[in-house]
Amino acid sequence: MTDHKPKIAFFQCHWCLYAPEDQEWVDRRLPDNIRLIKVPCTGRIDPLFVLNAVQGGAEGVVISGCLPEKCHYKEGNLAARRQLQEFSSFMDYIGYDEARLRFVWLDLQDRGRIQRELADFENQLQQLGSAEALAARQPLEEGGAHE
Amino acid sequence: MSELEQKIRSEAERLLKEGLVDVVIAFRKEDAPLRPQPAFFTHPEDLENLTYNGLCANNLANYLTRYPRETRIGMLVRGCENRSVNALIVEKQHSRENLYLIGIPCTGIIDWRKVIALTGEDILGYEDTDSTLIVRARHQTFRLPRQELLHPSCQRCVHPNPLSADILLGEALPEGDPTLIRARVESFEALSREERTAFFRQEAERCIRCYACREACPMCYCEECFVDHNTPRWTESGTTPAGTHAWHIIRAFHQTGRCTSCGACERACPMDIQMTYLTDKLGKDMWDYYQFAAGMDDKTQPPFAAFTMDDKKHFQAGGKLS
Amino acid sequence: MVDAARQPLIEVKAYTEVEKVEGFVGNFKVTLREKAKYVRADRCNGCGACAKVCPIEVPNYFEMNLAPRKAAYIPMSQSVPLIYNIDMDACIHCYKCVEACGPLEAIDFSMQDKIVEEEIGAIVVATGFSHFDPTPMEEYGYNRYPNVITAMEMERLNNSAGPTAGSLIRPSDGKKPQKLAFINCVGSRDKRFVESCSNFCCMYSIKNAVLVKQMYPNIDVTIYYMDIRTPSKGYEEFYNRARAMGIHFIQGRPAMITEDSETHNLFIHTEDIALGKVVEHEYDMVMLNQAAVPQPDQNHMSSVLNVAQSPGGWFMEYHPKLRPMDSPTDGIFFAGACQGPKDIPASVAQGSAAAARASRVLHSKTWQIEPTIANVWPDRCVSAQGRACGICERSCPYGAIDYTQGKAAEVITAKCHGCGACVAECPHDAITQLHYTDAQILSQIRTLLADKPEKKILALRCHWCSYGGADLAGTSHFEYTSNERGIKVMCSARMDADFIYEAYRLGAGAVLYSGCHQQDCHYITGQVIGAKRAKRLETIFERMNMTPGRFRVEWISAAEGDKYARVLNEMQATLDAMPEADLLAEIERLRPEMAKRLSRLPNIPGVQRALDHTQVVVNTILSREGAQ
Amino acid sequence: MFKSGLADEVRALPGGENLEMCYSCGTCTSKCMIQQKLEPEYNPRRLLRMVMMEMREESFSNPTTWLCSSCDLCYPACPQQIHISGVITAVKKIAVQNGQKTPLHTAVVDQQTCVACGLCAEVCPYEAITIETRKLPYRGSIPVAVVDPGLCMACGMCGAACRSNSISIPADYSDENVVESIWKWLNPEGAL
Repeated sequence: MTDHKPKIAFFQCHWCLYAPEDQEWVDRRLPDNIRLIKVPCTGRIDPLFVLNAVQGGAEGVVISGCLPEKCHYKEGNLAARRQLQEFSSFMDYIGYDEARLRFVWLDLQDRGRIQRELADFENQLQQLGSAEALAARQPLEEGGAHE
Repeated sequence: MSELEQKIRSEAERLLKEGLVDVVIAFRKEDAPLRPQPAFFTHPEDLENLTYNGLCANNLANYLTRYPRETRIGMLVRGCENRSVNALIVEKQHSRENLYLIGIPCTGIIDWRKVIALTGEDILGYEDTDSTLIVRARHQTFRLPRQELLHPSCQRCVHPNPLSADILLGEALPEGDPTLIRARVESFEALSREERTAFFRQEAERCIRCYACREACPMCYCEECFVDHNTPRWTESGTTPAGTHAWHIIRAFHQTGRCTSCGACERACPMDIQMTYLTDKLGKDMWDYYQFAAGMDDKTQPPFAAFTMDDKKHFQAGGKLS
Repeated sequence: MVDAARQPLIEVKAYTEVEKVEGFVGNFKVTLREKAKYVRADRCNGCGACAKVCPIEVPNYFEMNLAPRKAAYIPMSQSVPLIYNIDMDACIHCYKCVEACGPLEAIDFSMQDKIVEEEIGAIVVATGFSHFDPTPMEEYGYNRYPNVITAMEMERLNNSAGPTAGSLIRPSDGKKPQKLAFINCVGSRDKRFVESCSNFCCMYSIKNAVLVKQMYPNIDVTIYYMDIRTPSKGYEEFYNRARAMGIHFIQGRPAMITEDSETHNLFIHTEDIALGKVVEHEYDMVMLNQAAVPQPDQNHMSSVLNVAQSPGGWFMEYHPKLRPMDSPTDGIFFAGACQGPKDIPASVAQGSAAAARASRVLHSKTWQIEPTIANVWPDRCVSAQGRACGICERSCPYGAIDYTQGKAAEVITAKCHGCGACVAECPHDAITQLHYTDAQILSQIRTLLADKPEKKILALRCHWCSYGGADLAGTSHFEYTSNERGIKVMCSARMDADFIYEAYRLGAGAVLYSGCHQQDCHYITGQVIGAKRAKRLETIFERMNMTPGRFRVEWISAAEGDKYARVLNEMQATLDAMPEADLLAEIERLRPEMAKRLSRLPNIPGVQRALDHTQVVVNTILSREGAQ
Repeated sequence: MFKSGLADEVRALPGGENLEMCYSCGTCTSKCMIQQKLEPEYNPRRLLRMVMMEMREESFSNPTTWLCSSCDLCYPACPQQIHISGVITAVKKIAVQNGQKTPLHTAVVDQQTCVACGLCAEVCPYEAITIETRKLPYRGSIPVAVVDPGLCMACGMCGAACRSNSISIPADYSDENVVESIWKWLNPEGAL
């Protein structure tokens, strides 16, 4: 195992963390290698968001949402589950390991679980090594041209 | 002129003369050999140019979205085209009442590239019969076995007959073998992760971003494609690896539950890039999880338009749901 | 209890189940199953030597499974009589206990359950209550979080004879809790589980809080409540004392408990109603004050004793205010929480009252009952002619009718309460009821509808509820139509279909069929019988195409005077909305139909004579000035 | 008899029937996510009380009326089995009828690129989207998706489902903002 801290894009549904401590930790004390991207609902996550994160260089993507039957927007996470699960299985089909996409469905009473999930996922990514299936996007220079 | 061609022509003539439709979408005789072209007949007298044979490669449903929804359209439909039309009706792109579908059981589309590979480019004429394609080249006449010349998508075709045509010209054909299309996906799935990545990269990175696949696809009718979007810029627009990867992934993914496996994208591709292995995988998933196949009727919404609590039965098994 | 057992006239039968109760007041025949204890009561001296040597340990139910007990055991240390018992489900037949018992030879593995029959004069039921299991309330995590306990578990943890010898510890790590919360109304006042208030839990949680606080003044105790209900002598003062001691009270029903998975501390999430803010507090241990629920075998007991159950499953009393300790069956009385949640003073009061009521039975040579009993005309009963019927027996809520095919049905007078269900149900008009005979009621109907019947609304009311409702409407000065004409019967079960046909035959404008709400029925299931018949009639009249609203079925309690007035006014409005010619035409159209259904009426003994006599009255009415 | 007031209006609407059954235990408020994470003033218990007390204007302008997303976490917990979101939806309906506007950034359709495939209308949990014919500059009279701001709760499902990126929610969670927040982290030097 290496000491490399993999970059993780962490999409969090606005509502899934019930305990104030957990939300506080996610908002302010996330390690540098994890980026929090808040969305109103997992149903808001366009597969293109995930692809952008992956091609931008994130080595793993975590999507945390409410339990399927307890969606804040009635059934947003059900739609997300269909679309994003199919997307991840499709990415796996073309060689991008679906172990790099993790869904965490949090119950109201899952106090302190998100920290464990993220640590576990980081561990998993370290074991997987670096991701090479997809080409990374090149940043634009000032003014919009490619380097 | 074949008997079938004659039937199509007289049906089209009847539709136009009786004023039942404003336009008939079909094929006309080619300017270049082996390449009959889509044509839009508005006057009965134009119909003498109408043609139909196994080399008519376009999916005519593609042109449905180019007309306003009020236009009454007569359209030549084969099995896949009929399913594409159904899928478009589900997506409210035209109403069924304004469509008159002239159905033809399809014996498969001949891949002109395969023909040219055997005959060379100097072709004077050809004749498409039941089992053979007779090609008259400058120096030689070729009698080619038809089945081997079919486009791969057509060799795997499951539903060659139109499902909801207003009139069916010719005898219905037996249904195809559904395991062929699955076998292709499964054999790709069976490859190692590295082999799959290598194949995908090899195919995608040849892309020249001409978007011929998009233009040929009946389901790609967006006013503005995500690749052309500026705010935000979803992906690189040049022929960089990252850009071509994103294009092929999302183009296919946007077809989930909508692609009817007609293969028009591959036939249109100037770089001969394989694409149906992507869309077929999505189609197979939709069937396995939701018993949904695109275009089988013009009412059922595709799986992404609905969702149930039971979905997890399919998904949580993978172990990545925690 | 020990005193009671010492009384020469009291026999305590422990470990005994009631299998069957037959007979009637003063003459019950009760079948008992004396379960085998495998220890002979006449030899055991309660020394406990058997339990000491017994190698088997099973969870102790009395200690809420917080401690073990042996397979040879007494249920609790204060058991009366003090006789050991061997749990055969757990016993491995090592016979160590036999050895330990030695010369007493009290242990007898050959014992078997004994069935005994006893002659009993009166029965007092005191089967108590049980506790709601909060496991289904996921939000509180009982059985999932180790430090969430129930009130009964708290009771044992806090008891000096309990499994911890009275030291309060929390289950997850055995440490003494520093912050303790009690949640009231767990399962009670909750339509999802137990709708009613469990009566004593407010006081109960205050008591527990006070006990804890007295023992460990440094513990922080908080009680979460929706309302504090302390409506008895000295209770409010006790509540005040608890507040003075520094016990916190937070008004607000906690929505959820979450747990820190490492420390097993609990977070209670609630809205503090007084602040209007959501607060979250951390506690070491949380006690859930569960609802009181009927015993799990209450349904079974209710069928054994033939007593009804109120909504919620408790045994139903004869009258909630006037006879709260009597069952509807004479000679059976209730004491304590089997009849509804009660605290100790109320249970003791009811127990004493029940004992006094029971002793009335025991001291009487004869027993007076209400005179409105049913009687069978044996010559009219088809069973006497050998036909199978038994409708009367099936309709009787009290099991007071003895039916054997081939013999005329017989009413066991001592069991009959006079609801009249059998009288109305008998298809051959072979049963009559004292004071409410068909002849009497039909004469009343005929008289009331003598003049301008199409303008009248005939109201059939049951004695206990809708008659009271009509009464209340009058005493409260609720205005309602003066065209109402009321007839009282004992129960809606007595409202024979013939009465209603006769009313319409005579040309009544409308008929009201009213009685108690189902749960209030004075005659156990009389209302159910009446309601079934009303439903049948509604269908019949619908098929006859009668204008809707001319026949109306309403359940009106004695407290619903306003409803009685409203219903009558609505019926009047229905009649007013109908052109008179239409109404008269409809009455004429339906008259032959009604008459057809009444063809057998004159054959009922006494009816023809009574109606002939009534005609005199009717003629008198009609000869008055202004009459038709 | 009382004059028919707000409470009666609410009770007359489907979902609002059980309004008066509330005995203010506060379970709904403490179970509510919105109260916890978005708006401390959010309080269904108090809104129900306000409606019962005929506080019309206060009820209409109360954040509770507008922010409830009908997630129904409170409903299974309510000991009186009041369908609280049903009551709030009824209040909201009356408020909309009285000309109140939602404070949410509701979904916006790009009418120039919308192809009216209807997927957004299918996935919308609030049935806030309909396909209607509109006369548009450059495109003539064609069907496009139309959002009812009185029903939309700004969850953004429509945006994720739309293939042509023609519908999205504005402000914080717009496509641009989400993607930019990914980019800024991945490549702080240049944009992607």
